[in-house]
Amino acid sequence: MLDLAAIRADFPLLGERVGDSPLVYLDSAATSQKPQAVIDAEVSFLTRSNAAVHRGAHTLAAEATELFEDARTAVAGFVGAAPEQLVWTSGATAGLNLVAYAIGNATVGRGAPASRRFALHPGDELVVTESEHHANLIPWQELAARTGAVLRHIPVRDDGTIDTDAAASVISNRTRVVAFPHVSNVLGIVNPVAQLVALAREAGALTVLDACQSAPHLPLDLPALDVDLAVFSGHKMLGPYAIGGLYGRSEVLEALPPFLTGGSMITTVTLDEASYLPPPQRFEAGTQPVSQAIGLAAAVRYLADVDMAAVHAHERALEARMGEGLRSIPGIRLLGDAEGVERVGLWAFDVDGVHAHDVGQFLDSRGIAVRVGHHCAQPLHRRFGLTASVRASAALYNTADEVDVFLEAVSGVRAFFGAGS
Amino acid sequence: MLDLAAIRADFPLLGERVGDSPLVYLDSAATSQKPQAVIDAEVSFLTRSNAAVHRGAHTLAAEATELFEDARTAVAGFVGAAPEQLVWTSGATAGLNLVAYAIGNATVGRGAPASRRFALHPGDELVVTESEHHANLIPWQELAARTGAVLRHIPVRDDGTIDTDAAASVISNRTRVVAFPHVSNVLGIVNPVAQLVALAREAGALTVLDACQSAPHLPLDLPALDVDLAVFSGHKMLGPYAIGGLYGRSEVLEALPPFLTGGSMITTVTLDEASYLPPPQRFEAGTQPVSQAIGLAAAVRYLADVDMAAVHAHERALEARMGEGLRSIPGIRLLGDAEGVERVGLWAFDVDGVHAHDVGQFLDSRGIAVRVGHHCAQPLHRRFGLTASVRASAALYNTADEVDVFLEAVSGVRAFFGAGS
Amino acid sequence: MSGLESLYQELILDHSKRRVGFGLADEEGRSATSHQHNPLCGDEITLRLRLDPDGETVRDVTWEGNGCSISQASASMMTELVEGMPRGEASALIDGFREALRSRGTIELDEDLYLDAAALSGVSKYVARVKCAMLAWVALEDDLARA
Amino acid sequence: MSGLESLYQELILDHSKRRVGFGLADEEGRSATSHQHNPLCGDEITLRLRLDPDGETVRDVTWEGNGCSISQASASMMTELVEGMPRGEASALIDGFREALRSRGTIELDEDLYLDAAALSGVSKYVARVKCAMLAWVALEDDLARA
Ligand SMILES: Cc1ncc(COP(=O)(O)O)c(C=O)c1O
Ligand SMILES: Cc1ncc(COP(=O)(O)O)c(C=O)c1O
Repeated sequence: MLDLAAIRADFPLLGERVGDSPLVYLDSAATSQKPQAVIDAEVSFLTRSNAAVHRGAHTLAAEATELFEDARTAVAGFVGAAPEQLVWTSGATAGLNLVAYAIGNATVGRGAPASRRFALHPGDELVVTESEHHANLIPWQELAARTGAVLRHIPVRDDGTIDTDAAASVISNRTRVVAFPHVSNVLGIVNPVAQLVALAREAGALTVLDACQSAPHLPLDLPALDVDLAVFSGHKMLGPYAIGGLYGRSEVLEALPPFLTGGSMITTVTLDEASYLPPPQRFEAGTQPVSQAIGLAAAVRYLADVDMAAVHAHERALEARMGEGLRSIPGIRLLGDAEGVERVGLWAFDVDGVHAHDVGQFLDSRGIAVRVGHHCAQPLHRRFGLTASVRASAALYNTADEVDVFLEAVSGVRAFFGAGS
Repeated sequence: MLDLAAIRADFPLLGERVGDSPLVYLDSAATSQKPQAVIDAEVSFLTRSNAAVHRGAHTLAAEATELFEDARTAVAGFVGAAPEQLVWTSGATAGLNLVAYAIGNATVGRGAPASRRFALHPGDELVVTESEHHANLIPWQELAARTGAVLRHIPVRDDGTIDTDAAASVISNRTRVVAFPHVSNVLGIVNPVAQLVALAREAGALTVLDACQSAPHLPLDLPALDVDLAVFSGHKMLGPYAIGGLYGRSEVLEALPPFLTGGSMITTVTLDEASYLPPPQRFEAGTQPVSQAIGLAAAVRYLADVDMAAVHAHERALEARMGEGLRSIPGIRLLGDAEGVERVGLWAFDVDGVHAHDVGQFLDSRGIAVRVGHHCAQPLHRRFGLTASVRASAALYNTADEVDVFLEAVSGVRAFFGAGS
Repeated sequence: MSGLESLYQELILDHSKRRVGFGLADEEGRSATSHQHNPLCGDEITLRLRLDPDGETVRDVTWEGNGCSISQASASMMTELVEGMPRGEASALIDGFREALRSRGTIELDEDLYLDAAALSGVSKYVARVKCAMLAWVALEDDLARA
Repeated sequence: MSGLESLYQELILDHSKRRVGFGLADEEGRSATSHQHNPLCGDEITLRLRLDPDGETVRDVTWEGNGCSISQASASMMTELVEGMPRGEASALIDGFREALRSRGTIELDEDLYLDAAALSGVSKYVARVKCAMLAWVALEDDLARA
């Protein structure tokens, strides 16, 4: 059991009011709130230790470098990885683009001889799922368009689960990459990673996991999941904006050509060519998000102190309460209401006869912050016959009472807008 | 005249000590220190207004979006631009990679029909200078390698000025891009932008300005400089890490294909393809550096309040004092000691018989933080027969007394290491 | 009147259901069609009209699309308002509407000029919803420019 | 002794000028050559040695390169130290050296074992300089692995 009063006291923003109502923040899948410890870690760095890392010889720079590399160890450890398996990025979107562009670069012959294994050839296929966030879809569309590879997708069943039967036929020996979300940001279902990884491995394809919506919500051990690459975003897991992580199996990172180029990722540079450092530095061109890395380290330490298994259990309880409540309100249709699956604490739904925007506005007038729209997952919404939905998403700091306030409000929506009357 | 006592009081870190000595921070060209106002702006956002921007309909999200877009207007205004001409990036390195990759994408047929003008063809040339920071060199090397274009360079004269005579013959009608620094981070000389732009225009080439070392130090009006594109980094101009700006002439940004792809930069997305928003959103995939944008806006407001002309005058006085002092110390060789040029407040130098690292260590023992090494400009160092130099770089918060402490220390270096004895 | 009720006035909820002009007329004989889309929420509208042979009077505005009640009501109110109106007057109303909607609650729409659509004044306090209310008006503006 | 003087002891400054073994011997008859480079500062060293015909004793270490006084002194001291030493013993010294240098001042090098190189203990407090002191030792380790 979490000590919610103590936890909530750590998050200054949760005490805000919206008009006359206390804020009920149910938009953590978009971005989470930050505990004071994260803010303090950044401020303390900026006011006491700030200096360029990996480049200076002076005392301040040496201290800053140490804090920065300690942060890497902490964040890598949080996802079960070794420090040299963690590349800093500006977020999950940047991480997925990094992988797609690096493969593109290998395809045109860049990188060391070991990079050849990533090169795409005519007829090669890239596979995603129908439930993708645009961040794990468009970079692959563009890679396909640049290289002539074919983009295919694994369909989602009516209940929101990934159609693993179809996956077995979509993934073939032409497949070179299988990219998929650990948890979709619309459906909340924990996808069957092991099954998809097994299919990809058999096909000899690279696996890329979008762990944006799992990293903040459940114990994560990326090496144990046996994926080749994975991404997550700091701002969704109590950390700062503008930082994220790309995890890679060492063997994969070592062979991957660079993406962004510039300072601090090179060994020798002439006017004509450059040679590159090993990972993770090879992928970290230019000044890094230093204070943000330190802030993210504080975030994962906070999460680990609370204990991720407890966080997951708490959020599951909230999710169950929310799902049950929503099912009992007439005119509500839940997206991805599969039975017997593991979930994180989010539900997206449609209100019969009331547009998602209006639902959101109605809830906002009661202080309840949810997200409305396509949540950067247009294909998935289209698959369910919608252009928009309402999404309520919880984090460790939400309470059962907040869920009840939310359910109470939702139950008044259709009457207010005169739907179904 | 700046009120230095008041300014210094705004920067908490400047009060730190290194061992027994007060810190003398002369490494602002690597990264600047941040005034309390910048830290406060970020903290206030995170503790009171934090929410996902451009995506939420709730009150908090609407407030956050407004603060975020106000920040864009402020930062764009600081460099003379309109808000829609400013793209957020994670820094200058990311901005330069954006441009190089977008041109690469145009070359393989991505983007709207208007993008074709950027496509590179066999025999096309890209031009940089010999004084480039690796961030404005390697992305062009890689673009050349990917597309078959040829990378050429404009040499630097012995006195550190760009050889504009040579430029006139290097830039030809085969030239498609001319990328150069407004101010080199090693030489400190303000380069003749108008002359280079005129040559590039005549050749029909795109101009890309690296304004990293000018934006923090002198009044900057990018449209008046008439460059097509320009980049700068927040952390070098009193702002947060992990944010920077890409300025573009509207016509150029509108025609440029996207680089990073993902959420918030699209109109319609199907599983097979996506259509893209106009600039600046087209180039801003995924969750943006929201609190950092707000912090950077606070930084440029701070700079504008102090007044950039006054900042420049102050730093010129420091630079002159430093240059004069260094010239009078036996065994010191200044890099880029051209006469009659405009400069920012930095000097890189070599100490005869003492390695740069040892000089840096010696200065550090007296609390003086300088940078030693190749400063991400290996080709330029090689051109001067060096592998490393010592660089002292000032910002608005440095004092003449600090320069004197620095000079006094430098004058003791060779004796300590027994050089020239 | 609470914030929510001032935003969603009876009149607005009513129009969002009545949807005057809903159902796109056949293209034949129409002067212009405009498709507008709000990429942030996926709302869209297609709006079609005819100008009198003299090219000066707005006739037979019809539309189709989906979106929130604000966007639907706004399209409905606007359709009712501009029927039979000289195009110059319609253009002036569009400008005034945009100005009021962007005013953050400082400009009220004149009921004598805007009829039912004046009820949309309250939207201007909700920055995130301004685009919803504007969608149909932007489509009309586009139609007038094309016609 | 100030921090600076404990880092740059007489012995170190002296070795950085004497540079024992400086000047790379001809490749002929040598067992191995290693080139090491510190990308952060551009320092580099090329170190060459010969093993006795039995392959067990280090002989004729020579080197070339440039770098700070710490790196030059370290190469010089090491060269002096390992001349004629059984390879196993040299390897053990390299391991001990690395451990001490990474100890942040908690492990002192034993003067009886490391001779002049023991003066480099102080470098371990300066994290940014540890690589400078290690460069030659890494080259030696590499040579021994290749030889
Ligand atoms: C002239 C110049 N260009 C580019 C850069 C790269 O900036 P950043 O590392 O912030 O991306 C720097 C700073 O390191 C610089 O001084
Ligand atoms: C599943 C998923 N993938 C990717 C992203 C993109 O993350 P970011 O916007 O932080 O780059 C998000 C969040 O928006 C997400 O929920």
